[in-house]
Amino acid sequence: MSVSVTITDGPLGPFLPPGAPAGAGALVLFEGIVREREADGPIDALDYEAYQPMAQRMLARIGDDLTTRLGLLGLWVEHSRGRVGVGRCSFRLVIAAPHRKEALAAMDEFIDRLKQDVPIWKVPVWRRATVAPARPSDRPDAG
Amino acid sequence: MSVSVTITDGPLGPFLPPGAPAGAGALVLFEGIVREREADGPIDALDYEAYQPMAQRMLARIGDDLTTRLGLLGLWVEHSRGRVGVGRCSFRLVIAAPHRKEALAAMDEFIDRLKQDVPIWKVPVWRRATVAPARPSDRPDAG
Amino acid sequence: MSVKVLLFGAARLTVGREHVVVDAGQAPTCRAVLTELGAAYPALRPIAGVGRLAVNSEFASGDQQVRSTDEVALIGLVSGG
Amino acid sequence: MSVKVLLFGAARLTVGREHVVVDAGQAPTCRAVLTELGAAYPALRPIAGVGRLAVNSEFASGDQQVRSTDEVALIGLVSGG
Repeated sequence: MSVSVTITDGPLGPFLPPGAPAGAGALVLFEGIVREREADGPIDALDYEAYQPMAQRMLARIGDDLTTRLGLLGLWVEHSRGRVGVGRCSFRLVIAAPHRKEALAAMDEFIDRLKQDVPIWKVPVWRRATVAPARPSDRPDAG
Repeated sequence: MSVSVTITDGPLGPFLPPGAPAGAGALVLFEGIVREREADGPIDALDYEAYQPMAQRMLARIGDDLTTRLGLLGLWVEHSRGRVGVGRCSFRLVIAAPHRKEALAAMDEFIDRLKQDVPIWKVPVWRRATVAPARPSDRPDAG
Repeated sequence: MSVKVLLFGAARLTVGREHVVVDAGQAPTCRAVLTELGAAYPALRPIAGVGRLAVNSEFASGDQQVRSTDEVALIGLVSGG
Repeated sequence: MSVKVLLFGAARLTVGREHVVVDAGQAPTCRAVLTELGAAYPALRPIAGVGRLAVNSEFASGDQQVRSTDEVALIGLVSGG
């Protein structure tokens, strides 16, 4: 049983599969990817602010709690801090467990608790306004 | 939107992350790993039999159905055929979707339907009996 | 009509063969094939009792008629994953 | 007593500062600090209204007293993931 928590500056690197611990029958992975829209409009990136060391400690506490309660065999979590562009990964959770059922339950509960209790905030970087196309009447050849 | 189905001889190779499709906010992965016990005792491996091409077709049909119904952006599934040793991966499902909710719902339903309707069977390869230790009375120096 | 039925998994292990041939009468339905399978191979009764045949790689209802050119497989309970 | 309150996310953006200092009276509780935050910075009221302060990196109840050596942060609603 192991719980690993990493806060990384910028987007997360590629997933490096942990070796499946002895007794594992299920390995699940979740990656959160920055989408090109937030509620209020298109964005270029998200800036993540983390209140440290509380964020790290809360992530570890949730991981420890789920590991003990559900009998997980390994839990690895990574979260970005700072700017993460559209299409890049900002959050990754990997869980190994004896069976699918507890692995998926743990994943669902972990993400719910992350979004409820872990002091990390995203701040949208709104998409830079593209230069408005010139109106026809502005064109030299439009008169 | 893409659905990819692969039946592989022997254990699956390492996970090669697909590029997240445009618009994806969540990428989830499930790996099934052969455990060292089946209900009736310890095993060395599982032999998977697949009725082809029905197995491949059913996997693709489930993937297509979920993709359409839940608006998935990509679904990749791999399943082993033949012998897979303890600790090795026999099944992998990767789903990309706009949000976590539909990605996890699709993963859960896909695996339920796999276990219900896809003509693939596992046959345990029971652990070879280890040589029983000699009884003390058999030892030359025990008399 | 003789019907060749493909076996897999526990069914194949139980019978020790990759297929069996049963005579399920004239123009048999899938239901008749399953019944005859259980009669000819009592060890297959629990699996045949699940009631799932595939005909030409599609699940077939009990009423579906089996033709002599069809590929028939006993599916029973599967256990992939 | 002056209490320095760290700000993050929308709270930081709204006020344009990484922390603010409020005077919440003698031996203030967390509840008093939140009330004073909303009074001094009306733009923070929706966030302070969520009622979550962290004291020394742990969530604190409304009744918890804030000491002059404590590190206090306004958590409000988080949005990681």
